Amino acid sequence: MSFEPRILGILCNWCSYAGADLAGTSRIHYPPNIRVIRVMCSARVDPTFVVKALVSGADGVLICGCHPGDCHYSEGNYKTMRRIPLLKKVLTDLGIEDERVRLEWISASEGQRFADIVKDMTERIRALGPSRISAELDVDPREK
Amino acid sequence: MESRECKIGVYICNCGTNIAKVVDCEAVREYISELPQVAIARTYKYMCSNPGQELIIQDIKEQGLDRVVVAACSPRMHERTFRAALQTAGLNPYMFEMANIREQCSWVHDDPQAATEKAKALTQAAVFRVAYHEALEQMMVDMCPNTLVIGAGIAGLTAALELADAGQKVYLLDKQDHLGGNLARVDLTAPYLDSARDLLTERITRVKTSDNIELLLNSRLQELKGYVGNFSATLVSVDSDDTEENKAQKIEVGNVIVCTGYKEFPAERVTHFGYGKLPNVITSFDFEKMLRAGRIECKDGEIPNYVAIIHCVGSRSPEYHGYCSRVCCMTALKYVHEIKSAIPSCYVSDLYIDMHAFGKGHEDFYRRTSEVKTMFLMFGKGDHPIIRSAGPKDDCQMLIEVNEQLSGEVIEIPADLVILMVGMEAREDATETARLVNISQDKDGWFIESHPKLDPVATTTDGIYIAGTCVAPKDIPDTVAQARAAAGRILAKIAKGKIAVDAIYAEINEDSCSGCRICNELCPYSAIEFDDEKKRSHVLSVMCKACGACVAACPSGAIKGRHFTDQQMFAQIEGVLR
Amino acid sequence: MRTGIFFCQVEENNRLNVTAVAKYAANLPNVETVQELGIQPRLDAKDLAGQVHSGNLERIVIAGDMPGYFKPVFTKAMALAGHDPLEVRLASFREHGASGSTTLERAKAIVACAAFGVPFALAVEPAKTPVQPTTLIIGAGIAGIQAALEIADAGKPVCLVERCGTIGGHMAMFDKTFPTLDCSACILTPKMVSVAQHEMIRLLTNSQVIALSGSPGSYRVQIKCKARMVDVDACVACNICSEVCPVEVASEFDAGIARRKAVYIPFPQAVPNAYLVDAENCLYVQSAGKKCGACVKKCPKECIDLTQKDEIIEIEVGNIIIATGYDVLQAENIEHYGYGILPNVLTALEFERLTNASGPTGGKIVAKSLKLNKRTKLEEWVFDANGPAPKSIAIIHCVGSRDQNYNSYCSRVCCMYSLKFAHLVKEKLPGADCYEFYIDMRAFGKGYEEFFERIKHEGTFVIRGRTAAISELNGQMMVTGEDIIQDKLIQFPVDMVLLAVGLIPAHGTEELSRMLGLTRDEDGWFSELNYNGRPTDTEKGCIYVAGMCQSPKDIPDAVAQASAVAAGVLSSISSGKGIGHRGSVTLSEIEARAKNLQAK
Amino acid sequence: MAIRVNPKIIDDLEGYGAEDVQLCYHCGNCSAVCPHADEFNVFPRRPMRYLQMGLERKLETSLEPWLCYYCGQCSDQCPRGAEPGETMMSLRRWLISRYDITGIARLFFKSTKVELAAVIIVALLTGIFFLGFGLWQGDINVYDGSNAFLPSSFIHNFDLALGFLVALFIGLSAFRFWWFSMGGKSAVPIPWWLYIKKVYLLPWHFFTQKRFADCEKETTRRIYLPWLAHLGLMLGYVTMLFIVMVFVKQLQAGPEINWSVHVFGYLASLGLLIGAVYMLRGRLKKNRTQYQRSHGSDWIFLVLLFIIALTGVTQHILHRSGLLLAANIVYIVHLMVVVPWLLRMPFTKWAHMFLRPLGMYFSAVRNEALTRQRSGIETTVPARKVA
Repeated sequence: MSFEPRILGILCNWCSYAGADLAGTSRIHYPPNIRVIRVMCSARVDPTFVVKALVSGADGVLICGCHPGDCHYSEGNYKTMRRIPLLKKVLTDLGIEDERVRLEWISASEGQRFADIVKDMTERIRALGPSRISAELDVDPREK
Repeated sequence: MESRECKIGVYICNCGTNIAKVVDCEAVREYISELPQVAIARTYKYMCSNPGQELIIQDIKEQGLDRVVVAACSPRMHERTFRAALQTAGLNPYMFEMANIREQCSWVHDDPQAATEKAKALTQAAVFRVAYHEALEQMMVDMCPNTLVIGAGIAGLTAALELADAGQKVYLLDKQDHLGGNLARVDLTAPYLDSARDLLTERITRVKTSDNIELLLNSRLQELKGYVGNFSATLVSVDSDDTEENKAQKIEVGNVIVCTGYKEFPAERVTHFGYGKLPNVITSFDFEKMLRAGRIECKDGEIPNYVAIIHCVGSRSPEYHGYCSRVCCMTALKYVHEIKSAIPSCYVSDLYIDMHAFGKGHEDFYRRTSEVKTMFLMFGKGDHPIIRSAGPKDDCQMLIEVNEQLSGEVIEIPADLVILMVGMEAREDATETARLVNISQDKDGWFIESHPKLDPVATTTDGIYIAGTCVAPKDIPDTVAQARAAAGRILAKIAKGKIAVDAIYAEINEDSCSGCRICNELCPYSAIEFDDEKKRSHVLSVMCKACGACVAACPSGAIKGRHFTDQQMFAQIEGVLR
Repeated sequence: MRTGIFFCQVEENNRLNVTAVAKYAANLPNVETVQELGIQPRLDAKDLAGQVHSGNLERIVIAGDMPGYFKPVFTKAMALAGHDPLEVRLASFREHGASGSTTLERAKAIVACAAFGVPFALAVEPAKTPVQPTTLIIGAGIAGIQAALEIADAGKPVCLVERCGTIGGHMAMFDKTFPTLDCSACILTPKMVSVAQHEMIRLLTNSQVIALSGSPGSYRVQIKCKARMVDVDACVACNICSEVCPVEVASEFDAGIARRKAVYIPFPQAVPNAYLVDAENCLYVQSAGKKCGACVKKCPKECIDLTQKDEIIEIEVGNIIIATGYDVLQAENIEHYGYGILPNVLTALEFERLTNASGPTGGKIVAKSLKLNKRTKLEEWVFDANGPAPKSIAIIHCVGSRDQNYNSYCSRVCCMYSLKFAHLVKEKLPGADCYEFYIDMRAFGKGYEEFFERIKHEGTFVIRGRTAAISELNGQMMVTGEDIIQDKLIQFPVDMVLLAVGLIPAHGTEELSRMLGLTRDEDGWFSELNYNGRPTDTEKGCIYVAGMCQSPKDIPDAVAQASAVAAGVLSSISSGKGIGHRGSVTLSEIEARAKNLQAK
Repeated sequence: MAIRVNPKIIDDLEGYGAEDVQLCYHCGNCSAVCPHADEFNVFPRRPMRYLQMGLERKLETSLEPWLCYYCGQCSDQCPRGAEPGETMMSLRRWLISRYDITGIARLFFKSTKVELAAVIIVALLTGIFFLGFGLWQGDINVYDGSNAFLPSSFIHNFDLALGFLVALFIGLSAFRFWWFSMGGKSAVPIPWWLYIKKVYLLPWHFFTQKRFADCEKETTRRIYLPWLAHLGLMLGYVTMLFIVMVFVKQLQAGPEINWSVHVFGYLASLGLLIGAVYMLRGRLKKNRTQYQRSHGSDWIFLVLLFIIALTGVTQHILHRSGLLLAANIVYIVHLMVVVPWLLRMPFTKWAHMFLRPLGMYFSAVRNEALTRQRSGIETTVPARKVA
């Protein structure tokens, strides 16, 4: 069986989660490799969430928030914008590929964009292969 | 992860065939039912239907479930429905979690096996998460029905009257010794040339005779403490300084409306207009004075033959203010009519950049102005006309040189009197006001609304409202609408009597807090206060909007985002990836 | 005070017998002289000063539809005569609504108040009446939604009536909103959901108000709820019915650039989130049950009932808010822009849907291409996501606005949305040329001017000058216009033309105004009670106007008005007293009150 | 050097019929719809702008008013009712009075009453003169030959003298026209041979009025009637003028019909009558944009022309029918109209017959000069100009 990456999506409630819902109501198909959890604002995304995900077997983490300027909480996404690159820097230093963590802006009307991003990310991670962390820790949800 | 003692009921919706067509709901049920804390797992055709909800209620009552998971459509659609069902069954509504296996699973995937696996993971995540849910209660906070209105211009008067007419107590504060603000300096209003005086007199008479309005003239706000519903304001006389405690007056209010208005752009800043040097170059407010006195004349008492009006003085300019002041175009057109009425033989030229005649009746008014043969001249943005004194041979006092855009010629305009349409700018004390009531200003000094479109009169500080020209330049109808809107917001709150504080907010554990104050600056709602004595921060739950920015940022992990705790999130992550 | 009353008109007004008013005015106390000066009189300040002097007039009243036009000359005359120039009072028939059946009496009252030196609005306050707690809101666009939520959040019942199958109005159709470019759906849909879930809001979509009776504070309203034929509560919006429906018509929500079925949901996030049947196009309904009915059979929840009949309900309400919004001008009326003939001439709303991420092309900006319609076997111009991207786009402002041949007024939002279009074009098609043809760039709001500057920096050409014509030359569209600043006549090829069409009152506005007894201005928008002071009230007690239906305005202004109206409603409910019809106050009452106020 | 605006000009132009020009808010629609506006002559908006600002010098030098045949498309589409077509018409009136050195044109245009009074006085003087002259030297019952009441040789000489006078004033106006627009301080240096190269345009425009036909080009419905009527009227007039100036003897000789001359006379009369009736009817019914507003001078022009044609034809018929006394009386009436008509030629609307082709000729010369001057320079307009 070919490698099927597991990707965690952390989506903000107001724009991105609604955008993902729109992809659903518009029946826009994308790979099932993404699993989404919801936060109120992308600013709630604690770097430890990402680490936790990687340790728990995720091959990639996609964080989505409102477009800059659109934040429901005025400027939460600007904080995310600063925080995630820093995190990525640390992760790269730890040997985790840059592409495994991705930050995107998706509005409530961008169902197609969400699907496209998921497709693209799945392909990239598939090409990258399984995350070293999950391999080393030997976690696999399929074998419990 | 440690397991917690709980009895979770899981309900998987088929949504007709919407979910069941792709996701093997039965397989999901089987998988989930084996999880340790799951007491019961069922599938049903339509969970959102009444029988579906009844099923949950019955199970809670009969099986003693203490937590519920529904795997169905998007929580944005039915989370509220199921929470209500829990409440009906006597369970705290927050002991609930939804898994979105329709919009984000069955509708977007076509491989049944992969979709089923994903549905399992999503449902499992919800189960893991819900195990850590806590019963949350909505808090109700008392609210003082009194309102403080700062600024007694047309906005303040309107807001105060709206509240007072509804029977609420209002404190109307103004630094000046009279009511009316900037509008009191205006004679007629555009575009219908109605009397500004009548408009103000009506409001002022009603304000003065209202039993519910307490006027505080010659006074200013010295301090505002507290939070929405429970503010304590200290007011002092304008001429007292901060040390004179004895003159201070303390009032209790639930809400504050800031309508401090604008001040006119100081024309002397634009040197090439010669304002202050050339005697017959005046500002629009100087001209209003002439109009009220019935004396449109030059300094030497001569009746002007040529009047020139220059738009956008201080506005739409890279050097001064980039924004448009919104009312000057119409005011200028108003002046044209007024000049033509008083001095029919006078030639009026009007120098503009773009004619902003956008409101009701405005375009028609502009056309009327053309009918009386106004010479409209267009100059480019950033390309100012230059005024100089005329020579002895000229039949006029001044000459204005301008690169006219519609003809493409550099021309000279004769003028005996030049009116500068000075724009609006934020008051000097706006920064001080913003600091006192804890709201922010944009780069031009205007107060920032909570949301520029859908919440134009609220601010990010609960209980503080803004209206009129302190938010941005606007004309009278728009100001009046905003003032009433702000009053309406407050009336809605008063009608409820209490302020409901959402059960989801952030909390700081004082023991873990290091007092680093990182969170203080981060909060867009200024909901985090720092206690100087304890050297600890704490969240004013009333003001918190639960975005969680502080939770993620706290280096000591001292902040807990209720309903989005680290534990809950970790459990969910683990569940979704397992 | 010795008073002189002068009647002057700017334009002829045949509805009012000025002489009768003048006769009445002559009998008012302290009135020294009454003069009818006619239309556009030539007034000389010195002559008037002489009259002031000889009559020793201490106060002057100018009466007319727009007396302000003559005020400065009278003020000057007072000053010349050495009298108080502030004692020139205006008796404006237009401002205080002397029109309709009560014209004459109202005009007399207005003059009387001015002669007494009392603002008319103070003297005319109608008696307060007890108010029913429920509020009726007609129209569920952003203004209606905002007002509904605000009133409902205060715990007061609201009945929200909407003509379409969903709430949201025009704002739901937009992609981005100027100047912040935030996504329209992101900010609107949460509000729509709140409306649907609010326990104090009774939502009646697909419904229309058909009759009104009663008095302020206690109106009886008849509402026709058109048969939706789909059970709103049961429908799970699964789309199976729509898949089998054989009928295809232009989608209103997509401004006609995409097609929908006869059983449809206006858009995925519609509220209520349920399908509805368009009876006019449904084969089953039209054939009286002889044909089709496929959806009924297919619906897994059995919630479609094509035999459902319209229903008329009657409710009692205290206050009524009108928020019926606008329509756009029919662009095909303006021949020289070739709309309806040239395929790639689009109206603003069409482009709004084209560029919308949830639109037919998923937000891709493409030109129409010829496609074979399998059903009709004819080639049709349609938008196809794989269609050609336009290389140059012209945006024409003031289409049907500021033009006495169409609408003489400015539609207020077109400049800004046109600039927004330019931004979207530049964002999505970086290589494309974009031209804005404008007359005056009306960027007046907060952040608007800065937005204009930004668009210029993005490389959009702004050309002052209106395009006169769009033509086709060998299959290539050409725009012709004058570039006024450059002093050039220009004619160049473009692939797409966007018409910033002007706004007109929503259809049915006239009917509604008649039903409610409200006046409209000459352009058809609802008249407010007082332009400056009461921009959201009307002559009728407890009836308010909010948003576009009063005149064109942008979202923040519409929202502010909606909140303002909510304030009026809440104020009346919480004090238990609503304001009655202004027309119910008699002349003698006004006179008496004015006298009384003057004495104070 | 900045040009001084003159707010008073717009008041002055009002007398010439430019009543609504102040309403223009410069959307540029008119110039864009005008079939004759081109790269070098952007109008009607620009002349309207000069007029609003009172830039007299700019107006004096402009040729644009002469390029306009007043098809009315600009006025139809004007969003503000500023009547660009009427403004161009008024500018032509104003320009005629500017070119005229005597100041008579200005008097006439400003006051229809003055013009009418002048016409009546001249008509009466003419009547008295010819009646006295005829009675003194001939027999009122004789139409031609010796002892004729009004001998054709005398009329011929009289015509020539009158023609000379008219030509003198027209020539003066034409010279001033050239001086304002092409010579003098004109910014465009024009090589002399360009005048020769383009001279063919003078007769071309004069005799065909081709550009009037072009007016209709871009409208959906092509209607050439206004052009045909205008052309018919003008050709009839010119032919008649020519016959009267050169062949008056043959014209007056009779009673047999001299077809070689008379056939032209008949055709010309027909052209005049039909053209005049068409236009009078149009102005009365206001059935086209250009007939919406009629200046006093327009009425005098058409009515006099109609009377001239009518009396001319009547006189001819009477002469051929042998009613010689009546013919002579009508002849006097005819002359009473013709003389003031001819005398006022250089000072009224009539002058446009020469000035318009001249303007078009000048414009072509100037355009070519400008093209030569500009060639090789890239234009800075964002849009690509399509030839």
